[in-house]
Amino acid sequence: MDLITIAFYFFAALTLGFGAVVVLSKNIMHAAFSLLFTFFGVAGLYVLLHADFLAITQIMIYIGGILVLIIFGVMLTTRITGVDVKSGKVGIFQLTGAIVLTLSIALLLLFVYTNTHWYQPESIPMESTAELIGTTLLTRYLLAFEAASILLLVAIVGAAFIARKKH
Amino acid sequence: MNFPILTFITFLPLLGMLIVLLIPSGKDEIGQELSKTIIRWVAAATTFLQLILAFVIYFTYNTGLTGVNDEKSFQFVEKISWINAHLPMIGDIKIEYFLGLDGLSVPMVLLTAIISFLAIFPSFGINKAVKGYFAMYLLLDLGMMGVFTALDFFLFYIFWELMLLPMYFLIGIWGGPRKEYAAIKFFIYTLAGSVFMLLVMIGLYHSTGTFNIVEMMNQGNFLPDSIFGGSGTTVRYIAFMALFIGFAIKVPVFPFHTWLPDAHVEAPTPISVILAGVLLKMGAYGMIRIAFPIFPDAFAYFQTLIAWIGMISIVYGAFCALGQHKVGKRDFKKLIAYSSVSHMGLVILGLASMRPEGVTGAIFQMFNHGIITAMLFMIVGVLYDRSHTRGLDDFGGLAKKMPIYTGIMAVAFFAAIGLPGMSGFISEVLVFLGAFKTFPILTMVSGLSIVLGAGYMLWALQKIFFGAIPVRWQGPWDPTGLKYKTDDVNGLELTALLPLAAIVIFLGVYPGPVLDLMTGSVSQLIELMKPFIH
Amino acid sequence: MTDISQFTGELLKSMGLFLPETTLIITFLVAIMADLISGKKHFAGYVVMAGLLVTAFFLMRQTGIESASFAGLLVIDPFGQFIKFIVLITTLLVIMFSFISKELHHSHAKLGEYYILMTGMVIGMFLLASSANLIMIYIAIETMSISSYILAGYTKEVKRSTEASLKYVIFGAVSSGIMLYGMSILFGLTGSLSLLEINTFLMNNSVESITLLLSGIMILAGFGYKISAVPFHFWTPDVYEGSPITITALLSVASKAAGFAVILRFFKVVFSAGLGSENVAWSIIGSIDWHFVIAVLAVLTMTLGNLVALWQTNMKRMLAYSSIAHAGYMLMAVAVLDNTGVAAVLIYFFMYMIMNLGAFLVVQLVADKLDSESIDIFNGLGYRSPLIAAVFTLFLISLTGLPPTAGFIGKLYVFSSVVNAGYLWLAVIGVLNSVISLYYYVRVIRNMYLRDIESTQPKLTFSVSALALVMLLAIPTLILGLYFSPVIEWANASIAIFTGH
Amino acid sequence: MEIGLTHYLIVSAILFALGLYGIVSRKHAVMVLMGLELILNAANINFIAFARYGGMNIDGQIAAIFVIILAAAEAAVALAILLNIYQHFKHVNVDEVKEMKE
Amino acid sequence: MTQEVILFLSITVLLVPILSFLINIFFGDRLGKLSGVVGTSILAFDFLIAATIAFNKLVTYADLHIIQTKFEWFSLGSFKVIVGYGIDNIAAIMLLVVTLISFLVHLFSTIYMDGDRRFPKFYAYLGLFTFSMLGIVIANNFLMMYVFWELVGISSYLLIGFWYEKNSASNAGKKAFITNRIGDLGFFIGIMILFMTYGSFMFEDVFAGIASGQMPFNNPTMLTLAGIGIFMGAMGKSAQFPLHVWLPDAMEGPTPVSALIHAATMVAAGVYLVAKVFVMFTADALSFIAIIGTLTAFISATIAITQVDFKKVLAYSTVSQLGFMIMSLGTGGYTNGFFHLVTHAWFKAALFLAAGSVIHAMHHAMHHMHDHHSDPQDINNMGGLRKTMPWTYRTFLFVTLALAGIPFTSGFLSKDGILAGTLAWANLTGGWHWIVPVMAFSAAGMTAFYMFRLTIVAFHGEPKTEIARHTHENKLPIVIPLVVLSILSIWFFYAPNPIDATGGWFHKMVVQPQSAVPAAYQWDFLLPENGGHDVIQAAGHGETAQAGGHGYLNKLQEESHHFHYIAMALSLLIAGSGILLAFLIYQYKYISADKLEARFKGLHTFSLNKWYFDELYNSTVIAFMMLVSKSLAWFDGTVVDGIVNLSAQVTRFAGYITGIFDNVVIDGFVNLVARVTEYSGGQLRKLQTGNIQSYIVFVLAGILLLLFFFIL
Repeated sequence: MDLITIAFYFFAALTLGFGAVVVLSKNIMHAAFSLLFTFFGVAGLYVLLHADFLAITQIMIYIGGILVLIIFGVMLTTRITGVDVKSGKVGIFQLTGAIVLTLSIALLLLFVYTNTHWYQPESIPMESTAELIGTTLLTRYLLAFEAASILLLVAIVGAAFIARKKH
Repeated sequence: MNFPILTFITFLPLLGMLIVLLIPSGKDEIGQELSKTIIRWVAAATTFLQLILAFVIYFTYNTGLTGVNDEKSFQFVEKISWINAHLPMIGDIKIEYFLGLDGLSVPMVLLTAIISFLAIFPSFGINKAVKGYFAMYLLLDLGMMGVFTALDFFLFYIFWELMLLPMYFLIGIWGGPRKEYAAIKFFIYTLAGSVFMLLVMIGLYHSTGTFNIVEMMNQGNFLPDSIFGGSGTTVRYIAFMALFIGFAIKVPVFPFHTWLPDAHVEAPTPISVILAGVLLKMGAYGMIRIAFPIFPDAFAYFQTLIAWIGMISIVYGAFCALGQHKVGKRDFKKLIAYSSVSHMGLVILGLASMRPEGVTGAIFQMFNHGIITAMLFMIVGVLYDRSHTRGLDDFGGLAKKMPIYTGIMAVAFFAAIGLPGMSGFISEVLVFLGAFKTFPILTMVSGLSIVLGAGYMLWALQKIFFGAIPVRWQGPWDPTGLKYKTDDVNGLELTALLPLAAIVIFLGVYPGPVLDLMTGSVSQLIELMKPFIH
Repeated sequence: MTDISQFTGELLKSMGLFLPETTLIITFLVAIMADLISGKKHFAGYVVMAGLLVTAFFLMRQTGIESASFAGLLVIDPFGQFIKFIVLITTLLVIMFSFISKELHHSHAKLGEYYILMTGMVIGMFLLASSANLIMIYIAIETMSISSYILAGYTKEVKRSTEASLKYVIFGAVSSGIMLYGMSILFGLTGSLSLLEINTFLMNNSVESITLLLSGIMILAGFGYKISAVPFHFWTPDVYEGSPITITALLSVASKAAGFAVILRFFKVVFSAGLGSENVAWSIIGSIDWHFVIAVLAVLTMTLGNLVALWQTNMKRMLAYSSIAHAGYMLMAVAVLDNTGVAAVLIYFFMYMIMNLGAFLVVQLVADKLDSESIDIFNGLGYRSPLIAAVFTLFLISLTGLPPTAGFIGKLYVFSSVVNAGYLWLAVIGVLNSVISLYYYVRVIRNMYLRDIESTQPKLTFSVSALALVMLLAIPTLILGLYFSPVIEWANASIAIFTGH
Repeated sequence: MEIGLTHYLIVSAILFALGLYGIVSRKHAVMVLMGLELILNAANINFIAFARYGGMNIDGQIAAIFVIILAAAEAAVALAILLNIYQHFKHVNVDEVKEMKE
Repeated sequence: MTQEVILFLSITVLLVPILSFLINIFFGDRLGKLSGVVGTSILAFDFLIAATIAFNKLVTYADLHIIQTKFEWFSLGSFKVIVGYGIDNIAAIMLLVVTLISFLVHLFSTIYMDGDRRFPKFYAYLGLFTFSMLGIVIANNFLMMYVFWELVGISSYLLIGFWYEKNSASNAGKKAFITNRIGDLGFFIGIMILFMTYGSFMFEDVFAGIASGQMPFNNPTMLTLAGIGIFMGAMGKSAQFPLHVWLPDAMEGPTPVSALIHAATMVAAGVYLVAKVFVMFTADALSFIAIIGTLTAFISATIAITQVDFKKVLAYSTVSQLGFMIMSLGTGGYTNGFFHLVTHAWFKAALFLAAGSVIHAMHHAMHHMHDHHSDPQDINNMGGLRKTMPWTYRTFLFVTLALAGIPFTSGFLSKDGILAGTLAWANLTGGWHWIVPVMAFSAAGMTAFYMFRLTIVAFHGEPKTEIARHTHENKLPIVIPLVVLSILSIWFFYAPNPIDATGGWFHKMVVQPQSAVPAAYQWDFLLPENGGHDVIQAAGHGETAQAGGHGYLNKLQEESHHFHYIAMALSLLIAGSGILLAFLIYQYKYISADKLEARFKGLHTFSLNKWYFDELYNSTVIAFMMLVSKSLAWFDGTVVDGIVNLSAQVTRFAGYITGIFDNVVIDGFVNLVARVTEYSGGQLRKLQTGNIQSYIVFVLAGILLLLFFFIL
């Protein structure tokens, strides 16, 4: 098997494995850290899909930003002193419902994915996409770009307001 | 007729209502008393003006013109385009403010004016939230008058629903012990019926492009592939049934009548008078104005069913009235309510026969029943004001104590039995003669109601007026501390009762004045229906 | 690479069309500055109001324009303009409500962030109303949602409010997550993000209907969450009850309007093979009968909304379910998927906006005065403050859809479009639902008038501005019930949804 | 055999299912957020996979970028609200936060 | 006097009594005693007008069948309701009868009703009654006949229930009115059938229509049914067999009322109606009428034998005599039937007035004796009144003879004619029809027996009680009517020959009209004798009718002439034995009444309790009506409304299990749908658990369901 398939299976295993850990582990801290490796796995997949710029942004923002935020969230909302760092499971009824539902959705998606022929015209992969992304971002998707900036501003103002202690 | 008399007669109560609302309720005791009397007299004046207009209409109405399905021969027509937007995308909308009268609606307008004016007098007895009462009273009057004068289905529907809310308040606030139940029951029943009417209205609008009832009547205006186009299709039958049920709930007919006894028992006297006097007629009027002429093929298809429903209502109502003295607390109003079900069943039978005498008899019966039942309820009101009970067992031997009252009561009771010399007799005879040709057996069975009617009316008469006076009312002071004023009918009540008695007797002897009004339109209606009836 | 000069020319044209949104962004920024410098509680509010009025002015000048902008990301058309006007009017009114809301005064010294976030939300709604690109829709929904998550939890010290915002954030995030996944599948199927291109792709080559259905339903989940259609409505009662009443009003009208706008645009542009916008009926491509899907949603929404509303004792929760029911009525008109349906939705929305805001305002005023939101506080209101009671009766009657009121005209048009399209069974269910709805609306009227008649409790008096605001909403409810042709003509003019051909 | 589009789709489907399960089955609010991030990542994989195999158009990647941005904003706001809940309820167990119900 | 004047007079004769009604109603209190005088004088004036009309009709216009006019009451556009009034021979005679008896009763009541608190009201109601009775007499169409039919019913209701303090009086009034109403229902159905086929109410149009062979629903049995329907009206009013129960109870009313209404006029209206529309009855209808008449005559005669109440005996005798008249009409004896009506009117009125004077005397005696509890009407308290009330006794005796059918009295002429007629009829029809004459003769015998039983017990022998001893003759206004009426019962007024009435003016005037029914459906013996000179007086076209001479109209008359003497002998024999039996038992007490009673114990109690008719009706028809109405009222009260309450209980039970209700204030919600919606709303709200994760589970489930729903 050539290098690419090995890399694919490695990164896929990485993401799915640690994704399962995130979801199933009792301890919230273990979940948070395993999330790190999941994001790495995903970044790897991006590289295989010739989305190199994406992989970097994934690492920078997801791991650098969101993961840190989540870890902060975990630490702030669980009493360090208290032993109970673990996060208990939800009631049985809900659990079984959840399992059944997620399995059926997964199967459905697999079934759908496997036998729809997707829009796959022939095209040769390009080396670096960064330059292309940059230009399209500022030309065709300019408005989306600006809207995203407004969204971020709103998020900052809102988050700051909510998190601020009463003055 | 350049002076828009119909707009005046319909929207006069609105003006009255605004005046009533603007009258400040007094601060102190005398102030409040003063404002109450002013409100009462404003309401009386408005309805009196309305009565004068009604008489002007009556005298200037030309009985020659027919008017049921050709617009030119309607009278007092006022037609202004109200909403007329040409909308390229969704198809233009044409709603007209279209009022007009013909033989079918003139007697009803007259009846409404008379009843709403005379019902003001028993309303003087109300002194709880008087301003609210008379505001709602006049709003109800607006709704009723509008229904009878509107010829545009959209306008008809607005007036039809408009009278629901005031009626809910009038029963709900000033009613008897179970008033809330009766009020909400009335509201839900009528709304459920009228909501299907809305769908049919929309369907008709889409198939003819207009809300004008008169234009809907001739098949020519139906667009070729429209929902209600053609004749005899199941969709038309469903539409007719929806309309019929919507109106039947108001009449009320057998299966949908359970709201009437509750509404009557709980409503204050003047409201029972209006409810029985006018509101029940709106159902029957709706049928002859909208349901039958627009779907004549469906009418022909369901004709026997309608006759059966009429017959069942007549006999069922009579038996229930008769049974009143065995079941329940023998409430006098409940007895009259069931007799109304029976009398209105007669109207349905008359309409189902679709013969000249039958339909004229039915409309005349609507007019007479309005007058007679209004009188009956006022009589109950007079008793109720004095003794605060309506149970039949609480009275007896009143003939000795209240002779004039007994005289008037006799006229009302005998008219209700359909005694010759009173108007009830003529409409009953006409309906039976008309219905006999098309439904001989049904009419014979319905004839039973003449005997049963005599049964329960005379029983009630005897319970209250003859026999010995119960101990309770013997002395001037009855032991329960309730001063039972047995003084005879006072001036106010007389001014309400005497005109009604006079109308009943006059029309009994010579029914010409009211009958001539409707004959032209009835023959036109029958001409319209004849090709469909085999 | 697109040629830079040709791009700049096109950019300038787009910027010209983007004027209303630009003014909004400027107000957003100015409001932040204003809040920093000024000490007064409502200063930011006035700034935002001014900004909104200017936006309205620019929006007015855009009537009749139908064109894409920003390389197909946004579409400026009369339909979008109508929705934007509704959003503007609602926000202006809600800001006025907030000026007189006691609930907000208790919570904070300055309401700066409140108004800023509201502007953010309006920007989001404006973008959503006219976006024609999957990602643009996602961004617009996210902007709107994030600002409304925070606004829902604005009165931080109230436990209910924070709980509301938590539920709202989780439910919202999950729904938009699912929507995004659906979008990704649709992107996979058609290879493009812009609705117009997806449409052309679907027209030319056939696609597995199951996958299209799966992606369509997942996207519909996202939109359904926004207009709180059943089964995506679960957040509505808790959030409406928890968040401050002014925000509930905003959510129940403005965000719903944007939601309906995106649904209609999505189905019209993506699925209909209609050439232009002149022929009335849209012929739906692909084998999926979307009429029936939306009709089922409509029936579920109407029926559940009305049935559960029967049981409510809290006024805000009852109005929450009533707004779900009204969403159901409008979905009926959407299910018809043709021009009359769109017109019916627009007309119904305009009437719904007036009567719903009116109802919320009265509840706000009474709740502020009597410090409780239960239905029983309305006992004897008819005699304690006749004007407010009369006006509230008018709003309730209009919500039921009885004739002389605006609500009736809305319902008339919805039923008319449904009957005209031949869905009699749907019309019958709708009609029965409005009879059920009568019961819980009249129950409030009953409390006001039939209970505690000529009550001895003290008379309630309200400030002049409050009364003026109430009358501002009451008069159109009655007038539009009788003379409603201006609204219809405006709605008819704004049927045109730009389909790029 | 050669890695094709479906492989990536399968990975994204599984990740999506895991994310959903994470949200629904865990009590701790942060756990829900993690589940949410997984779902968004799944969507991103989809976008980029389709971009690569669907004629190498760049739109997919741009969409992914925007998704990442928005995920960040959302996480920030969600955590802020979580803190607020923590101050009130002294815990963040989602299934115990139900003051308001029928 | 021209026809127009007669018509004008007949309208005035109708309206004059209404004048008395109005005066006494409105100004009664002020008039007080005077209202009696006013009433009587108005009636006197009315009698004079009636006399002139009758005289002119019977003399100058004897040959003209009917003087009549018609006018439009109201029009229904395409169709006009035509009514009118007319005088023919029998109307003229009836005018005389009604106005004279009414006048005499008015005179009688000035004394009898003296002192009653509502004296003016009594005269008002009498005026109303006379007005409605005259309306029936001069009506020449079915509608007007029906209108006055009901007005007579209501005035009899008012008069019977005059002393409404007594519950029994108002019950009797109600019973009378409802029984009449049942009859009127049949009458109205008959009218409807005729109106539907012939399109007019006027007698002449209907009869012309029948003559032209047009049948209702074009089958002849329907014409018979119409005939029977019309006859039902007569049965109601004239208290024929099934509907006779109200007449004995009507004795609750004051005696002058009984005299006027329940002896002479109102009850005769039924017979008059049958006479008036005689031409439309088919053969079957006639035989139905005959049977009903015979049954009534026989049954009420048996009941009259055992009655103890003075007025009850007379009441049952009236029912029996009415049975005779109906039987006579049924058996084709048109003239004899009507003749008996007229003669019966005089002597029955006299009998009742005599009863009134006896009761009045007993009242005074009781007042005198301060004994207020014994019954003034019970004949066992009387006896020996012959000496104390000579004039009443003499008139009473003479009219009893007339009633019993003793020669030299008008009763003999008319009853004999009827009996001969029945014999002839039975002979012509044969077979089981012989029952009719047998019953007729035995009824005649019983009449003689119970009348003389009454006279002996009441007048002869020694006064049985103190009260009887203290009775004394009444003042003139009571005695004069008695004398006048008894004079009118002498045979001389009707026919010169005391034995055979056919020669008298009465038979010449009242000639049997030719039936309009097509020959196929008529009795053949009623068909005109084509041999004899054509004496047919075609109905309704007003041709001249030749004075009878001795030509017979039809075979029946010829036959009854043969049977005349046999019938006379037989009736004399039976009447004589009846009287003899009465004397034996009561006067000379050879056969003790009690032993007889004991032997025929069963029969006696059976007859005493009026053949248990009242109990029979109460237990069947009325009980059935009450049961139906009670169950329907219960059904309506509980079931139709109850669907709501019933289901409310069920759902409330289910509701409580699933959790505390919202305080649903209007609990009994109006209909099943409402309860179902409320119930299902309750279930749906449980979805709203408040837990965000369950929400998301539901969303996912929703999505999956939608998907599967549309995929499959």
